[in-house]
Amino acid sequence: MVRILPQTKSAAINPLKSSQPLGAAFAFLGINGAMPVFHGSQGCTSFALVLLVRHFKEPIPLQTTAMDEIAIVVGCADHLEEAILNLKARAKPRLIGICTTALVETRDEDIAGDLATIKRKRATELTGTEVVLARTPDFDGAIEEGWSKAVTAMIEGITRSRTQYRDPRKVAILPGSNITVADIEYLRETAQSFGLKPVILPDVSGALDGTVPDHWIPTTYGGTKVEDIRDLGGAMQCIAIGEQMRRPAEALQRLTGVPYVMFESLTGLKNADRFIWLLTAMSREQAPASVRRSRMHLQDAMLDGHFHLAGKKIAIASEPDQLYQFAGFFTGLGAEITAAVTTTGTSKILQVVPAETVQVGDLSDLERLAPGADLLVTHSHGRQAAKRLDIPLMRIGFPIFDRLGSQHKLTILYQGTRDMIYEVANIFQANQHPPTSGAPNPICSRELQNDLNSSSLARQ
Amino acid sequence: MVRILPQTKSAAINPLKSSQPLGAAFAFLGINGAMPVFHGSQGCTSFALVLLVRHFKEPIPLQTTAMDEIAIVVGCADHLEEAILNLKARAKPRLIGICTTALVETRDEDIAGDLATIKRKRATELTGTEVVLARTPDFDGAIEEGWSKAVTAMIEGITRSRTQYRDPRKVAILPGSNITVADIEYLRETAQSFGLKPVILPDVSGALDGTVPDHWIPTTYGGTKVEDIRDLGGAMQCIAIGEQMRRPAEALQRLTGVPYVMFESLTGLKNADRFIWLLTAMSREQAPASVRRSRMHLQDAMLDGHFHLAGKKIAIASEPDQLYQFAGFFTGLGAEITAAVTTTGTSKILQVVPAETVQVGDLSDLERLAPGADLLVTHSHGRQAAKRLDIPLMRIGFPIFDRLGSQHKLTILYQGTRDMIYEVANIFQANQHPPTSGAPNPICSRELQNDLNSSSLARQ
Amino acid sequence: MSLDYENNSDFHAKLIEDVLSQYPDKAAKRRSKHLGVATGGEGSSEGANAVSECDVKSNIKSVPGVMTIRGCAYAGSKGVVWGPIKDMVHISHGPVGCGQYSWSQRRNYYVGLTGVDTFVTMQFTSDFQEKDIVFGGDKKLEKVIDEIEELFPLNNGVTLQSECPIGLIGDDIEAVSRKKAKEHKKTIVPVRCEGFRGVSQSLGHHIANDAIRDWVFDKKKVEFESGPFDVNVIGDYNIGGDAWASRILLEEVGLRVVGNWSGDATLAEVERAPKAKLNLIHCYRSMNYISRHMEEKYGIPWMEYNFFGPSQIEASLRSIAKHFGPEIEDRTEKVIAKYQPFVQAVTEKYQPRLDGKRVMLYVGGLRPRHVITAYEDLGMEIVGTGYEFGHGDDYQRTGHYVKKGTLIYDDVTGYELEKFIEGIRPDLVGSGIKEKYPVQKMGIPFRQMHSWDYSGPYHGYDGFAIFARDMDLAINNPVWGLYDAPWKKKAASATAVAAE
Amino acid sequence: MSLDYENNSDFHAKLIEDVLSQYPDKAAKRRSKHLGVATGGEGSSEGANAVSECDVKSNIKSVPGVMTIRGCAYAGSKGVVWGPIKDMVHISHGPVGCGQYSWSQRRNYYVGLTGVDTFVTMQFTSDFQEKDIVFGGDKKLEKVIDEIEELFPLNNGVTLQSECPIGLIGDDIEAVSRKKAKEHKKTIVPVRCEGFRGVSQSLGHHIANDAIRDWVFDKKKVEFESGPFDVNVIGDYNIGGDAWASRILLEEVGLRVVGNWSGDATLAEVERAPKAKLNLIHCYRSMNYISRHMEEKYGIPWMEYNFFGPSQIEASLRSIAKHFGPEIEDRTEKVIAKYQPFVQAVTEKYQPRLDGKRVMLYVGGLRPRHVITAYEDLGMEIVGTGYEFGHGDDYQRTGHYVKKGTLIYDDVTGYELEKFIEGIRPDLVGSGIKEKYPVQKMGIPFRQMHSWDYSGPYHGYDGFAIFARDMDLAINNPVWGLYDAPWKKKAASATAVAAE
Repeated sequence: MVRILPQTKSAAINPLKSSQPLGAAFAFLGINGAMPVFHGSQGCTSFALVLLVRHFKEPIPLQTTAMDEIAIVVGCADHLEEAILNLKARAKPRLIGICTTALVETRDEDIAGDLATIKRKRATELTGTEVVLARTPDFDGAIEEGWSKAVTAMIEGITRSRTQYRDPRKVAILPGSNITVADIEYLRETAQSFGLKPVILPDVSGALDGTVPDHWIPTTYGGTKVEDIRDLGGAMQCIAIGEQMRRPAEALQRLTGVPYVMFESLTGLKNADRFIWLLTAMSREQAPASVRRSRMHLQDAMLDGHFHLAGKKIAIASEPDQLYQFAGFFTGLGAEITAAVTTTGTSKILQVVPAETVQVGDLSDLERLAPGADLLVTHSHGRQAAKRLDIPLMRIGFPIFDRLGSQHKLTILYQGTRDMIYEVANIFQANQHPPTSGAPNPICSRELQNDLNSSSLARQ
Repeated sequence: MVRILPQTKSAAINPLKSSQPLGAAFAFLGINGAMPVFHGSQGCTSFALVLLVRHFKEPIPLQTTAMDEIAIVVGCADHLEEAILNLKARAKPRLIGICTTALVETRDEDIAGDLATIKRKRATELTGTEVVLARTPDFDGAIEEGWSKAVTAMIEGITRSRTQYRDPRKVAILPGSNITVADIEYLRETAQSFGLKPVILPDVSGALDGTVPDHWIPTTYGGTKVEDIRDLGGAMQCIAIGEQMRRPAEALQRLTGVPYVMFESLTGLKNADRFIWLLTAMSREQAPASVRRSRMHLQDAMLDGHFHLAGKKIAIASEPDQLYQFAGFFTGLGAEITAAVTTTGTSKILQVVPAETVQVGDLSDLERLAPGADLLVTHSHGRQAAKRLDIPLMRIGFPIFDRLGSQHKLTILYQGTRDMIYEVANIFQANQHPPTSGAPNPICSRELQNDLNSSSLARQ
Repeated sequence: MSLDYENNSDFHAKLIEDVLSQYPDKAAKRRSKHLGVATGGEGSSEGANAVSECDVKSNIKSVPGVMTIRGCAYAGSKGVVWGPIKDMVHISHGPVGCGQYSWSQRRNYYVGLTGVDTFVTMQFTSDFQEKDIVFGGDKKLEKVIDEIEELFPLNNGVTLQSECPIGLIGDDIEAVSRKKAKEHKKTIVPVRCEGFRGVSQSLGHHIANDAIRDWVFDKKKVEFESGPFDVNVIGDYNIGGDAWASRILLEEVGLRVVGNWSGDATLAEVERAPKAKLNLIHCYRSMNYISRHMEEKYGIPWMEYNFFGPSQIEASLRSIAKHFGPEIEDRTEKVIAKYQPFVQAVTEKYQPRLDGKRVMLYVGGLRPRHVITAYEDLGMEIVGTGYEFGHGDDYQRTGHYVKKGTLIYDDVTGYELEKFIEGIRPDLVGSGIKEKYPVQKMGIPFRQMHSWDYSGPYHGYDGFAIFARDMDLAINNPVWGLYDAPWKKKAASATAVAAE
Repeated sequence: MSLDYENNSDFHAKLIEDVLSQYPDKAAKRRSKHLGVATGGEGSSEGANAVSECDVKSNIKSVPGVMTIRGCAYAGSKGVVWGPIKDMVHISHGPVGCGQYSWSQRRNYYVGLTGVDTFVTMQFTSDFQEKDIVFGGDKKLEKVIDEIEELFPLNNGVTLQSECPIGLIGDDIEAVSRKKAKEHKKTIVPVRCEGFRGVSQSLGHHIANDAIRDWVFDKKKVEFESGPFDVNVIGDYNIGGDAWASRILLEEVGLRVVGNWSGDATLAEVERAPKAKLNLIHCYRSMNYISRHMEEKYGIPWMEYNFFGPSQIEASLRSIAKHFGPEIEDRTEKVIAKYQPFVQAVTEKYQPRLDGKRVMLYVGGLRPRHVITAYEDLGMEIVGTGYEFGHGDDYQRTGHYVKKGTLIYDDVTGYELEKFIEGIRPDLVGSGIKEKYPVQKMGIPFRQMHSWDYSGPYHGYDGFAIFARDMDLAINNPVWGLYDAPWKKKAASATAVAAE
């Protein structure tokens, strides 16, 4: 049973987490014709925008209510209204997604009330544009929570609640924030290959995939359509991917009665099998040849790769769902999680992370716990710890600003698991420590000695 | 205009090339139900087999005529016959591909005559099995030549020569040896997405792709069917990929009248565009959405990646077609080929390699020419030079035994070019040299000084 | 080596008109003040106000739902002025967001053992949670300072970079600073740079400057033996090693750089600054306040200089040398002469590849004007430039640099900038990461002029060579020639089959 | 610590029968001689011939179109015996194929500056072209030797590893060797190891041994002061550092290892070998010839030893010590005692995870027998074993190791081995890279027992710990539990929808 260790310091030193509103904005970026708006001072928006741009290497539409000292004295509602109207007039978005920041949440105003008033008062001007509010102060949660709240807000704010015709081939898929553009596309193709009609919410594979539009588009392009969010109740089944998506899946079920299945992770043979089995059952179709072949490819990659991963010591720092996803991937190939650090201790998924302990903390905790590991796994800010510890780094999560193509990496189902096995096995192959003439194999010996002396003997 | 420099030494030190019969065997591995046979002593087979296994990480069917001292005295024909009959009886292959080695070619026997005799004498026993001969002594050529000869031998030995009905949707694709399993699959899918029926010869995406058959199969499984080779004359068009494939394409044209188009390379936007344009023209279909989207992805990768590749100095050692393919890829993104080494000086493609000189030679030549480069590009045996020179190595070609998944790397058309841009850009990002306080930027300055002092000023 | 050219004023005026025509009247009126066309100050005649005709307004509030390119006061203090001081720990005080967003955005290089005596690329935050907002964060702040003192005993001080909530919840960070400074015998500097203050990062610079004045100067006895040729380099943040390149050059002419604010700087360098003989200001915008203060209080004169490109390097070196008299002037001439062949080689190599290429700039700080001549030294022409957060005095200074007809835009929106670029289709855009991807997707070469795209330095003679190479690599990359999809072309007739 | 178990003789006999039934009569008869079931020699009683009943024939010609697993004489000389001698350049003499195939296949570790004074992981070939075949290659060979002398002046000699064509074209490489040796004052050794000689790599070992005798021994004056406890380690190629692990152990008991043939060896170590007091033979198969010669000519006794696993380490150390008398014996007991806790800790950790696991081996050299006890020391059982290129004396030696009923297979084909594995479904197969992928695809854990899969060393006490860990990692990896595809399962009823 994993022990969740609370934060050890008051300070965060080299923080692991990013702010909650960024997670909400990220989710809104997965909606077609959307404009995420930070309700706060203009600096946050500018900063968050830069970080999103550095990660995705794409133009990112993100706006601000530009709160200033006067607004802080007299209240936020005017700035919110002005921002919404200006955006509507100029960009004509289908969706405006408001993400509150610490600034406005600190004032403790009735933002939901203000927004309701604005929507009532400006109903005519706002025709054709949904405005959705996610309460995401920076002083709570991280990306997962912001993403989850934004999706929940969209379902609660847009999806029609009345019962409707259920299309037996339509399936609602709610992926967590720990999913790449390539993952989304692969999910869609896989479901379609069974003859199913997937509606993926949010779908970041549109605007963030590196297409090159031929004219200036102020909002997102591509992604889930607002109408599809409205009609989610017509799905036969909802699939939630990641514990963070339980909340929106439950909201959908509450509103429309569409039942949901949870996948804590889609990575690894077992999880992929379960997913394929579900598609088989829903579609009453056999798995197509390409899926079967992918499974064989994964099996083969497991055979070729397990040898390189077996017994390796992995130190991961990531948000809870991604931590679970990757820890499961590694242990599924015989590696061991010797350090696990996460952002918040509240997610239920932490209870089943295959590690002895999960430390709530920051990258300085990772650096403290990682010595002796064979691989660090975290976002780009782990690179300095990796260098200091002389341990290779596998970049996952957000932000990844010093590598290209992170959004085009597949991490789920058969092919994604295969690709990751290759990636990791190749990292290990590139970082082998051959024995020396002085000691038989200093690496092995030292580690064996440690093993033999430590309580890990009793562990297994 | 590129200057081709002849070998500088009598010895080969850290040879770049592999033997010709291995190239022929590799081609035969792309035929369904095939059994390549080395006609020579059993040791070569065993060695070559191990190298193929280490590269593909797959079981490899490869057999031997097990020439011994006595056979060398009395002649090779008996061993050849015995091998063919034993193989036929036990493995029932659809194709036996004989690759001669230096041993039997040194004896200068009439091997073709012997084989004709065996086939005549044993016609009944050999029903249902094609036996094809590729003359591939180790003392000539390298993998490309062996591959090319084996494909030519198959066309000349199996393809029906009489004119036949031309299927307007059928296209014969002859890929060179510098193509991966993933490339083949992508080629096929792309052609199919235009409604075309591609016949790919050889097709290594079957037996060498890492599938896991559920029972013991002594020969290859998957790959081009012998019947499809027989019916190649029914294609409307042949597409040869790589200069090495001109010979088999011409053989096909001579036999059947099927015209061919040469693609020297399918890597890079321009080459991919030309290929897609050809499919469009042949199929009279528009490029499907997925192809258009891939092109946009590539454009975006070029935008994101050119910055990292621009001005980089690349040292490549590879066989001619692959050298051209990769040199074109790199210079197409603004990098410069500062060292190019190849296996044989005879290929016409060398004339258009975008480099000042191409050195015929070995990896010791690469090591001599590479200092100052930002990247080495060659097979796994370049790893020691890379370490000595402290220059990162990108592994291409054969053999790659110290990394997984090399066969599942895509290198052609839009997506393959994109993947390679990411790979290379990430290598450069992982190997940056920040400036120091002592000198502004020793790397840049030194290289600028070199540039400024050298004749490269006049070059551009 | 000034280049002679003129931009098309009428065309640029028309572009502005077109852009404004898309706005509602009120917004158009507001925005029209930020856009203009240069009248042409004819080189560097003192006082000429080249942009006066267009009357560009600047340093004005952004509009909700319209602007996003500017930063905030926190960005100006933490991200620019204080962040690069390497031996201090800079706490992003408040929730995790701001610090995480800005972490490692600027490549302020430094020498030191990170995590031991140096902390620039680390990120510290008090990571406010809801309870800290509700009950106040002073107690937590004390604990954070204590933890840092324990974990990083070699730190030479701490700064508190206030995030938005701090200004709302009534925390007394000044009191905490005084208390803990006394307790740990360290410099602790509270900076009231909450993001809602001011209209951009610019006020953050000012606040940060004031914090140096109020919390660092004259607080300790400074043991420092000053010399006749001591200078401070002020407002060089050592992006990509720029400050190092500048220092090398200044030392070559015989000066002693006793402080570099604040790239690769120590607290001691800040403390001893008042003992220098001259302040050399690189980024006027972010550091003019403290320079004026030093002039007033300690009588240290200041002058601006520009080390981008040989023309400006020579001019700057000569005017700096003039300040110190014949000895330095002699050495300066020798240094300039020494680098002549190098400059010539660079120019000879790159000018043929860059001549006549047209450039649009949009950057912060001093660069919208300072880099202009470096481009011109390579034969390139500046067709448009603008500041993210410039003030009137920035635009006045810009007049000395820009040619007649140059398009000027202040705090430009993504929409406006894109329209201008589309209209002008320059050969190169030099701006920031936010602009990079949209511009490139338009098929136009781009270089980051905030952070030199992982390259640099661009200062000094060596930097000029790197600058020239980088511009060449961007503009002359083959990817720009490859943009039409085959399904967009007419089918060629080779196989006599109609495509499409 | 010998494990007590018996394998199922009847079942294994039936397996052999099934396999043979698929062959034509003639082939079945030939192959039947290579397959058998052990009678069980009951431990290590001298002379017991445990495999006599099954009468396994070995060292017999392979059949065209049937066998491919064996190597050739060139492999035995270049790949095994000569290749690891680090300060000589070994020229693969002939076309490029052989040398390129075998390059870096064996992980013969060494200390030295590769390309300067050490050449093991480099690959040299005279790269014959057609004209060399037609006109002869002696002239080219001379040039190659001259080039090497020029490029690598610190080489201590050259060997010529003949590839097939050399034996056919009538080149006089011996004459070239003599001429060039004289000219360069270096040892040059021609080895007639053409691949068509013999039935496997085994003859290559013999030829290579003879070349040492004829071209190295007694050719130079050897300056070497020998001592009373000098031993040569013969036939340890330092795969994964094995020879280093052995040397450490031998030195701990008080011996001096004056030569290690040929892992990490210099030519000098080979030259001075005749001055040692005892030859310790690890790989009997590849080095017994030269050991017997040294015994005959120089009177140096030889003995085999086995450093795989604690039981054999102890037995071997004690019998080696016995040779040198009480002083060494005393030290040996102390060494054994010293490592007891370590052995116990390893066993306690791994035995519970490996107990009763059944292993099949198929390897070359000495390993089909030598590693058996190491497995048994961990509670594992050997159900089958065989040699790629063993001789009768190898199989006799094997009898001392295997238990009754163990399946024995000589020069087994892929088909036979696969059938045996399918029938037995052991928990682990230990064999070579060629077998690795088919076995793994059957869902059976695998370790390479030629090259330790990039791991090692496996010799000595430390090596035992690594060995135990590796076997555990292979057998207990979670991937083996995940093999059924969901479309092969009956649909579960959870959603009451029929799958398939």
